[in-house]
Amino acid sequence: MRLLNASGCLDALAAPDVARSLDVFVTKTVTPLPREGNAPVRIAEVDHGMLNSIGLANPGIDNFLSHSLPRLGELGVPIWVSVGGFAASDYADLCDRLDDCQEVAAIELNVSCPNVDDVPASVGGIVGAARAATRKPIYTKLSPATADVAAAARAARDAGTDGLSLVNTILGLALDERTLRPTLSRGRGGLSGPALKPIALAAVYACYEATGLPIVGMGGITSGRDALEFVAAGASDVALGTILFSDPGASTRISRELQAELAAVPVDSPDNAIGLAHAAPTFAEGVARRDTSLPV
Amino acid sequence: MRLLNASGCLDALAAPDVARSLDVFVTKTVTPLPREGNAPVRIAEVDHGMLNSIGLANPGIDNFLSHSLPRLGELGVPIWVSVGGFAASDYADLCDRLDDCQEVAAIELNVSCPNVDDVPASVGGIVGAARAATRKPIYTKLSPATADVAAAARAARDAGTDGLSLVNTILGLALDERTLRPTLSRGRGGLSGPALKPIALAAVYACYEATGLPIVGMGGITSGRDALEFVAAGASDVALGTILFSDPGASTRISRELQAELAAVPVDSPDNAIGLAHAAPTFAEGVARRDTSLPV
Amino acid sequence: MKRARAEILGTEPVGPYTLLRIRRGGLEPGIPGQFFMLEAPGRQLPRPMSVCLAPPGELAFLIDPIGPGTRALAAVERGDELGVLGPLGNGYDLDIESPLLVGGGIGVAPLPYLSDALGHPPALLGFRSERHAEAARLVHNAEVVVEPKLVTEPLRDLATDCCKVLACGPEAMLRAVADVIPAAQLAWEAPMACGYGACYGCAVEIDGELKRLCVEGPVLAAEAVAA
Amino acid sequence: MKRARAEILGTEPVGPYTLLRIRRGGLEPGIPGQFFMLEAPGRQLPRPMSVCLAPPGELAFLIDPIGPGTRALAAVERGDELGVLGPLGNGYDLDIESPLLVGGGIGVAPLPYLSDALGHPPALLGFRSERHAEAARLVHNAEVVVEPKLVTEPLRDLATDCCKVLACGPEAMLRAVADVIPAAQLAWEAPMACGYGACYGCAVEIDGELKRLCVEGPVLAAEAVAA
Ligand SMILES: Cc1cc2nc3c(=O)[nH]c(=O)nc-3n(C[C@H](O)[C@H](O)[C@H](O)COP(=O)(O)OP(=O)(O)OC[C@H]3O[C@@H](n4cnc5c(N)ncnc54)[C@H](O)[C@@H]3O)c2cc1C
Ligand SMILES: Cc1cc2nc3c(=O)[nH]c(=O)nc-3n(C[C@H](O)[C@H](O)[C@H](O)COP(=O)(O)OP(=O)(O)OC[C@H]3O[C@@H](n4cnc5c(N)ncnc54)[C@H](O)[C@@H]3O)c2cc1C
Ligand SMILES: Cc1cc2nc3c(=O)[nH]c(=O)nc-3n(C[C@H](O)[C@H](O)[C@H](O)COP(=O)(O)O)c2cc1C
Ligand SMILES: Cc1cc2nc3c(=O)[nH]c(=O)nc-3n(C[C@H](O)[C@H](O)[C@H](O)COP(=O)(O)O)c2cc1C
Ligand code: FES
Ligand code: FES
Repeated sequence: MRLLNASGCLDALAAPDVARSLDVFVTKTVTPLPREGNAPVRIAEVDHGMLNSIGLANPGIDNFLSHSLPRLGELGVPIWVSVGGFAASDYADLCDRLDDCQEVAAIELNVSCPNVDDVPASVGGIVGAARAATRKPIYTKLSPATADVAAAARAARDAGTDGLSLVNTILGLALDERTLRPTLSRGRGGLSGPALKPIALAAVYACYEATGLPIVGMGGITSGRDALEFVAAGASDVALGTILFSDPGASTRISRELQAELAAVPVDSPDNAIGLAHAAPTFAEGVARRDTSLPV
Repeated sequence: MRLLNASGCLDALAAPDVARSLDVFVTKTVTPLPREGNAPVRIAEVDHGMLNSIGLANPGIDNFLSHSLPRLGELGVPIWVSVGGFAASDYADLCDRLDDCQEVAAIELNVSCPNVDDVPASVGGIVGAARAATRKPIYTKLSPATADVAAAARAARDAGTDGLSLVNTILGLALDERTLRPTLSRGRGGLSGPALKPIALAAVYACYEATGLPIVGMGGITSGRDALEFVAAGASDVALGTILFSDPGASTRISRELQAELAAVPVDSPDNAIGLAHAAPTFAEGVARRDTSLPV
Repeated sequence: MKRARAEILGTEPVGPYTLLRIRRGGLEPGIPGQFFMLEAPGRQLPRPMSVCLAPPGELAFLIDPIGPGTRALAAVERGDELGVLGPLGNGYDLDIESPLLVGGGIGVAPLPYLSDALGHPPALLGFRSERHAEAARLVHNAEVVVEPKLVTEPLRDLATDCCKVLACGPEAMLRAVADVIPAAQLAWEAPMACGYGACYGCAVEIDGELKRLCVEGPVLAAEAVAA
Repeated sequence: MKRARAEILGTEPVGPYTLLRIRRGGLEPGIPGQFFMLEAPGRQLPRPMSVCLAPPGELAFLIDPIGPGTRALAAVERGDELGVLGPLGNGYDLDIESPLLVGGGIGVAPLPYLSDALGHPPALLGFRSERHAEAARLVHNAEVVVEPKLVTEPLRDLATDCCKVLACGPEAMLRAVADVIPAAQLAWEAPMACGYGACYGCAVEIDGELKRLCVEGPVLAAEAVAA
């Protein structure tokens, strides 16, 4: 099990030490052209999480390749590049540009950003186009804002994705304490943090069952216990997002906490806990100590 | 603005006093045939809400009409009947059966229960069939688990719904503290409570903008401030769900708190706060006291 | 049912359990076997707890801290206030001759109040360990067995049809009691979100159908529950 | 930048504001105008706060309780611990002649530390009310104006190019200062989730492009900000 940052939640060049504390650094989503992102205000706190409407602010693939990537390569941490576009061909072009870069360990397809108006084409179409353009491992990042996330996961698998990143944010709204108008200039924004956790966990659980693909689990992880639950639900790796804003040292703390949690399960390594939530009842009952008294 | 219970969160026959504390009582969803619901365990607490996988346990329309409805009629509270099925024709039949019942003030179409396997047909098809079957006011209850809830709202409006109920639960997962297996027998269940609030608020905001229809807002409302935010986002009425489990007296408390909140806005009645979040900036700035120092 | 904010008069350890005492105020203690929903500080949902003791002006609950809710309840402090709702559900039928109380583990919780109501009839209590067995001191006239010994062994000899059994405990024990004494009254558990019939979360199979335990029970006739 | 859990040494009211003092421990106070991200107890995100004073072994922050985060910070108690991260961003350029400090409202926050660093140069402070003006006592050698009078009036006479202006305050004031003194150094605000360049939430228009205030600022040359 590896500990990653969630895309858009860490700039390795602004905070190299934080990036080095991770097993993999994932870039903010890179698009074909530079984007300033949405107008401020573009973050807001809510009671059990936060909203963002950054809108894929990024230098564009050209500047990324010429300026950012070489410096990222010097970090000594495997680099995953998150890419986003508005048509399958955008994704294909981006993957094609990245295919020869030896600094790039894998590509994450962000087909799920809630903060851009043009919704990208079908997941299958995008993944297929990307698959044809690169031999790098592809992780497809899905949105939980769908009636059947497992269907999207199957489409991605059938089109050739190597893994899934689950989940992206889901649209939420916050109103200003005094004006009652949306805090974010754009109105709605993507909800992340603890409020998202049960939804993310459900997506990981369903997609693991539906595809058996490797999954990077994320969504409201703040503790080793949270990380363990994502692994048990089916994640082979986990990513930290919002928690990094309040605790840049979260990865070290969470790995430590995870070890303690594993001892209690008891399982010797995180990898042996992958999919535990799907284990045969017999095993689980073995783990459970005391019989509850539900007459069923 | 009226205060309702959220469907499935109150049994007026088991707790008549609580029902009488509301402006409208909404029944648990009634289906064509009786349903036992899903096997226990079917509720679980999560950090900022709860999950349920009740699965539309209900006596079926025949028993409902013969036994429940007459007794509900004696409560002295307007009755909304929530109906659910698995095909447009089910909804049409249910609406047809209810059309002559003078105890029934309105019908809520639950097209969004996450706890039944057969997903109902298209929203437009269901609403159209229901519309043809009854002259009663129809409120269509939508799920937030979609990339574009406003599109579903438009479809419902175009098919003739009189209003919208927003939102139903969204699938979540909880793992048992010790066994790491799903707490619910069914695995995933519908997330409700505070964690759902920003998502619900966003759905109300988007659907108000898209349709201008009357909206019953719900999702994590626990205080008068929460109720005010739903109204500002565009709800003309609000419903209480999960909060009723821990506080059966919530409606009285929340109405009191709402009055205090209105005085602060300042707005004289809840109805004058409907859609305030969409008001022209000028107005909102008028409400805002102090200029912040964002250089944009 | 009545809802109140009740002052906490104190907590004391009883073996691994915690006895939580609150000011009764205007609350009725109800019939033994009935329960209250207690606010679990910091949690979303209240937790069902049987009335354990009802001395004048007080209500007491015996809590087994097994998870977030019960741990939060065991950690409350004297002087704090707690939202409570009750009494709820159906208690034991007390109109019986020569009762015998049977409890297992935290299932002992409703028995002290039940014993007082019945004039301290004989009781048979089973526990997982000597430490858990400390809770037996709350029940007059009790015979105690500790695992590996089970209450069902002495029960076989004692309770033919000489006496009426009123029991509370883990599922396995209740099922065993039901086998030996079909006429027993058994208090069951289920996860509960509301305790007053609103959520349908507490469904259990009763007389062959899923019904709400908080409405039909928690005390049920042994025959009512499928074997 | 360094992260630590710092002990709270105390809080005291300063007019409507709260002065929060923490143990410095291994933290660097940084350059005046730099800021720290302070954990806001019970909230999801930390809040950016300018270093107000840096006496030996301490760091002090002046807090205007305007919302959930600042209210939570103003309510912390002596002995509590707080997660803090910093110093962050770019402070004022101190290598200047005859400085003049200008502050408006809570914008006074960074000026006491800045004044100490510059040997107590003259300062011009504007406040909404006499009560808010109590904060002026934290800054040596300060002239105070209270609304309806605005700092920009005396500023016109005082600061031709006789002196270099270092300012902090609400947007309207900063823009007015920029008009009068294009060479001024201005400390701006933006909502910040991380404070160290990770979230891109603090974007403001700098030299015609949206850039991260926590990385490029918070202190910027007046020319850098679009009129
Ligand atoms: C009518 C009624 C009356 C009750 N009276 C009492 C009472 O007087 N005293 C009392 O202590 N409890 C009583 N209970 C049980 C009590 O309500 C539950 O134990 C409590 O709700 C659990 O909440 P929790 O958040 O602490 O644990 P949960 O999070 O609900 O469960 C925590 C963990 O404990 C495990 N678990 C579940 N049940 C048990 C168990 N029985 N033993 C060990 N682990 C278990 C679960 O697998 C889970 O991992 C009663 C229940 C009912 C329905
Ligand atoms: C680099 C930097 C340094 C800062 N230094 C300080 C400092 O030393 N002391 C200090 O008190 N603050 C300082 N601030 C501002 C402070 O960080 C914010 O006020 C704080 O984050 C607000 O959080 P909140 O949750 O309390 O309020 P929020 O929930 O963020 O806002 C609460 C309400 O206040 C309103 N609001 C927004 N800004 C203002 C305002 N300026 N006045 C009144 N209402 C407003 C909003 O409309 C909202 O309704 C600094 C900001 C930055 C970027
Ligand atoms: C400020 C911010 C910016 C984000 N930017 C991106 C992005 O550029 N691309 C992407 O795929 N996800 C982005 N996300 C989503 C996160 O990668 C992650 O999926 C989500 O935040 C859930 O994880 P968390 O709850 O741990 O934050 C962003 C999230 C936040 C909070
Ligand atoms: C236990 C439970 C049962 C529910 N049953 C129904 C139902 O039968 N029909 C329906 O439309 N919604 C049902 N819901 C959803 C609620 O009506 C409501 O949409 C949701 O809980 C969000 O509101 P809340 O956060 O205030 O609970 C149920 C919710 C809960 C918690
Ligand atoms: S606990 Fe809610 S219906 Fe029984
Ligand atoms: S506050 Fe996060 S990038 Fe500036």
